[in-house]
Amino acid sequence: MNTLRSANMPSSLLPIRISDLRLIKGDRTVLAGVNLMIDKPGITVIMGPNGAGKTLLLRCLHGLIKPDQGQITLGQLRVAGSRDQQAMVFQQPVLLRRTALQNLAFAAPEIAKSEPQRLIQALESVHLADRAHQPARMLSGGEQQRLSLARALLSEPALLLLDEATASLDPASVLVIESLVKAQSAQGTKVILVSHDQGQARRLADDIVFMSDGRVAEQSPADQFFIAPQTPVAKAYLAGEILF
Amino acid sequence: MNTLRSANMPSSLLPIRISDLRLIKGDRTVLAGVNLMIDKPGITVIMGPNGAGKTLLLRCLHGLIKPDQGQITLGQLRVAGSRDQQAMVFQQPVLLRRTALQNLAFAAPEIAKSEPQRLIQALESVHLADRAHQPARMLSGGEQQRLSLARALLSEPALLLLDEATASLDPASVLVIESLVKAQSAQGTKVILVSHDQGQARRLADDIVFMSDGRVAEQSPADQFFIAPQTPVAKAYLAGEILF
Amino acid sequence: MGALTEAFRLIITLDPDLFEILWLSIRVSLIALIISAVISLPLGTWLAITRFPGRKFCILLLNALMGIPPVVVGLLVYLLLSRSGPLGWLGLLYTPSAMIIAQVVLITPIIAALSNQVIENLHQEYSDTFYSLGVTGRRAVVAYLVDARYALTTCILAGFGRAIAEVGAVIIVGGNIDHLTRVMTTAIALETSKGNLTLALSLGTILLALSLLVNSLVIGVREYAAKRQYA
Amino acid sequence: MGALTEAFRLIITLDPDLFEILWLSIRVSLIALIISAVISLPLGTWLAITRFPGRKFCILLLNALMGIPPVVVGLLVYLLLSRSGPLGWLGLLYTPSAMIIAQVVLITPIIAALSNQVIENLHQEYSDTFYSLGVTGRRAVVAYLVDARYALTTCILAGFGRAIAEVGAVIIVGGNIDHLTRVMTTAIALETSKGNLTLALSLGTILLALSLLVNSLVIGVREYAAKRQYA
Amino acid sequence: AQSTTSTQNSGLYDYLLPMVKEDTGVQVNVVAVGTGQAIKNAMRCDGDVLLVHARPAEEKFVADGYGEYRRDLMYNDFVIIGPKADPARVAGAGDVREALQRIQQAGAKFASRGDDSGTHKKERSLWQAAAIDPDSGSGQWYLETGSGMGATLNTGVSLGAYVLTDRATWIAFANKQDAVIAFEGDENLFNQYGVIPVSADRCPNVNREAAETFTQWLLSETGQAAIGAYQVEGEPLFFPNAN
Ligand SMILES: Nc1ncnc2c1ncn2[C@@H]1O[C@H](COP(=O)(O)OP(=O)(O)OP(=O)(O)O)[C@@H](O)[C@H]1O
Ligand SMILES: Nc1ncnc2c1ncn2[C@@H]1O[C@H](COP(=O)(O)OP(=O)(O)OP(=O)(O)O)[C@@H](O)[C@H]1O
Ligand SMILES: [Mg+2]
Ligand SMILES: [Mg+2]
Repeated sequence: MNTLRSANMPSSLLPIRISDLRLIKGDRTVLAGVNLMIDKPGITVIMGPNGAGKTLLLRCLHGLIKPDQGQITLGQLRVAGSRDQQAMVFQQPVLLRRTALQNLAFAAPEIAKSEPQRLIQALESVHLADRAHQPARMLSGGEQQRLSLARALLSEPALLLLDEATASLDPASVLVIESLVKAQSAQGTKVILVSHDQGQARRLADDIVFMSDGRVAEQSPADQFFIAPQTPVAKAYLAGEILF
Repeated sequence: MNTLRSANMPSSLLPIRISDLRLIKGDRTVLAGVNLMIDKPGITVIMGPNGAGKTLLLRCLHGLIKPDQGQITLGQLRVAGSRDQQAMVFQQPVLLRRTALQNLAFAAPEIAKSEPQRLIQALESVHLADRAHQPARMLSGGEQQRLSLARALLSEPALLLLDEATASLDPASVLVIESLVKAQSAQGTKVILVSHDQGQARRLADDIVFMSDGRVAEQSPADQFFIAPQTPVAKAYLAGEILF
Repeated sequence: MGALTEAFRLIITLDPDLFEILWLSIRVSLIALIISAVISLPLGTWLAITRFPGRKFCILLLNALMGIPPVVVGLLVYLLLSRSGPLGWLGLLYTPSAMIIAQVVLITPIIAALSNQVIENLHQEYSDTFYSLGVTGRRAVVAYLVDARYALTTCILAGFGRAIAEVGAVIIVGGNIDHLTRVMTTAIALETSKGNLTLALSLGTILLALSLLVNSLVIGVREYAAKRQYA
Repeated sequence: MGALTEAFRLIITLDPDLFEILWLSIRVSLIALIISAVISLPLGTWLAITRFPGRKFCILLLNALMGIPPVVVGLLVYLLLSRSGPLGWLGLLYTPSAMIIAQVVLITPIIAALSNQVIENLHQEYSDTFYSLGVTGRRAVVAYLVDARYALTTCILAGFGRAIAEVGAVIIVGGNIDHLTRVMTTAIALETSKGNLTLALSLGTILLALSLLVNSLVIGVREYAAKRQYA
Repeated sequence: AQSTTSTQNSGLYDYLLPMVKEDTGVQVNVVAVGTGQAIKNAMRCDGDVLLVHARPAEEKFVADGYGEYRRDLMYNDFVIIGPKADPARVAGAGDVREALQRIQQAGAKFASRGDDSGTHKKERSLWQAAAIDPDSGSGQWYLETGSGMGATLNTGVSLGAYVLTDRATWIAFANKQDAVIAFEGDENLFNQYGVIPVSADRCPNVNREAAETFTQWLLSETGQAAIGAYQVEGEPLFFPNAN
């Protein structure tokens, strides 16, 4: 699908510039001026308390929500132009009312026609080959999440957005997914991943964006963030202290 | 609602006896003869790989699925008779199309009438008081999970079933929920909790049920399980080795 | 087109006969709609969420009754209300009440079958949670109706459309009697049988405008409420 | 009841006139239904998932057109097909084709409006995912239709019910000509006007039985497919 | 053919058309509507032969060039039916004018077709002759049903009202309940049917040959004899009088 990006080349959607992003829902300001600049390839992990605005920020990046104010550019492109080089895995996976395999075929009709074995490989990569012909909505929670990751990876995106993609996976699946994500990132895909799992963040993150209250509170390289978070909120968050 | 159980008394739904539970979906045997006996109060954590059958077992206990074979008794009761002494928090929370507060009021109409302030307290206990009048379906993923836990606790159940209830919570929320669950258990509620989070299992579990491939592979006291799991599958699971 | 001009002329001259007929049409159809909704919405919901032997057959019957010919409904109500019929002593035949009864019989299966389907979909999502919360019976029905309210308006509008457009049944039980039971549709049928096609069409245009008005109001209210709720 | 006995007698004696009329009813309504579904299902879906100025108005119009009186549809089609009308040269007036055209005009808004609502609900669930996967246009429409197939059957059955029960339009454009354009509903209307109420009712019963049969088939197929899918 | 409903409801066509087919090979399709609608449909060229009963309108139709010619075909007569109890004592009236006056004076109900049909026009002329303006009582005792003969009879019979109807429809009508013929026999109740082939000059699409064949068959001795021989429940319904 995407021929703009070749392996081991930095993602064509870099740098990602977000300036003064504001979003108001009803009478609440849910994104209160997000400023963010991501120019390095690799894996960026977004952390922050529930309701901080992580999902909303990801949705803005993906073009699902139009912010009330502010701008996002990815590489040379506005959000709208970058859509078919992106893929996203949602916090609650939505699968179509058909089998697991048909869900993949639906997402990538060209591949289904020209190289159907790639779909089987995709299922194997998330260890779902033996579920290929089961109705996707009857899969277990973790299986659904794995299937929707496989679906997202089919398009070989230049930017991959993951919203708590391993939240209900077993430890082995978590490791499988993490290695898939790492491999994808090594091929040049920029990955932005929302996670509450500090272990995961330590294992994967090249840099960390910490959000709180609809703002970016801190952006640091990963090693630095976990040793010495620069903001009190991040410190409290890592310690599991109440932030509400 | 439930007056059968007074504080600090062991749950009236103990012991829980499950014998030879079988469930077939299509041509797959998804529960392949589950035998389990839970007679101690406290918190039982069910662990096991994705698709092991944890959710299905919980649903059988709650009476949502009729098994094809086998029996479940809770205390003196069959599943059907125990329904209004149970509460369950689902893996994917389903909230009604109304505000957070109205969702609680709907679940406990008597309380809403006689002691409306208890609903507010329930929201406060999961740190959602300031979201009381927001449409529940517009809450963030973690907020929805917290709300559905608050809803389940309103009925002061004798048996509380939690299916990955903290999967997408931030660390602080996880601690809040864990202390709520512990407090509830201390009051005599039997808690059965499905989790992939080993840290959580260590913090909460009195005993562990390990499931794999539609069967109970191991049931051990928690301290023993983490130090010396008795089955190779459990050992591999804890090590994050692939089990598929 | 001549029909539009004529329709316009009738309206701006405030033709009293026209307004009498229009008003009767609205009154009869709205009352029938309200009665029918009160019966059919809970019925359709209840059939979607309870399980008992024969339930499938009831739903099947409702679906089939969507295709009951108005003339047949008219005849049944006629036989019921005729002087020699079981309810003849009420003296309702050839009154607006008879027309309301016929319309209720006609549109109740429609609203029930359509709302059944709407609620069935919602039930797939809610059933586990409702079971867990012990919500059954009346409380469940009400909750489903409230949560599906936006989708249900389309079912109700379908019922209204059928009622306001209906002629076969109301002409039999109402008799299309001038100044008494003549409504828009029977007036259109009459003008057609007189060969006054332009007048018939212009009345049709007015009826359609009325339908558009009612629909705008309902959909407007729905949109407004939805906006307020999810602002 | 006399009507039931009479209906039974007509059926077991295999009355050839009855079967001719029945067969025409089925043929006309089914063909109309198929044509209408091919138009209205994609239309309703497309209106549910695209956003353009005037979209709300289109949906409003479809809803309002559910209430278009059959007589008006009949008149419009009549004027179109009449020998002096724009399509007069086709010579379709007073043929089954004319009846099919009238029924298509009548039920297309119904199926479109109802399916629009069904798809609207599914769209709330799927839209983000489809956006993310870059699924738009024809592919999206087809996917929605496939995934909502069970719920859509009810919309289609509502359309069928309206078509098979319809009399006002087909009598104008078909003319109720014996052995040519007489269908069940026009036959019922004729017998009613002759005062043969029992015969009219028995014909109505047969029509209802037919409706029940078609509904059973459709719902049976749906249940069977659903079972196979989620076995 | 475009025809009035009364002839269809009486069953005449079911009886005649197979004979027409046999004698001439012409397949006739009947569209039965009110006289007014039949004439207007024919003016729009929908129909090849017009068979109605409203003489002035028919003559105007021909004079305006829509019809080739008009011929008398047959006649029957009108009767006033009413409840057996005859609350207005119509049965004893000397002529139809008196009968109508009695109905109005007794405050009895009268169901009118109110649809500009031949029967309706006839009825209006009778009211005029009786010097009564029934419109002032419209909706109270004078009930305009705006429907065909059969539907009006259904309504009238159920309401215990008086109705002016052609005898043919009444004899064939199956839902009589307790109604009977209350008044008959006045020569003012004579009802003439005419037949008109639609003009081929006006309407090039007209099936001229078949129309002519059908019309001539109706007017022929065979046709006239067949009309005269048609009976329902032992009573002749139409009296041929082709000129
Ligand atoms: N459509 C909406 N209408 C109103 N409020 C909304 C809407 N969508 C999101 N919100 C609010 O915006 C805030 C941020 O939501 P978001 O989903 O981005 O949180 P998050 O950081 O992803 O949290 P979590 O870790 O729980 O997933 C939440 O408080 C939520 O209630
Ligand atoms: N209705 C169904 N039809 C067919 N298969 C089903 C159905 N429900 C569950 N399954 C299958 O049963 C197996 C067990 O499902 P279950 O949801 O209990 O897993 P789980 O242990 O909860 O996994 P997870 O940790 O991913 O939530 C899965 O492989 C799933 O695909
Ligand atoms: Mg989120
Ligand atoms: Mg599970």
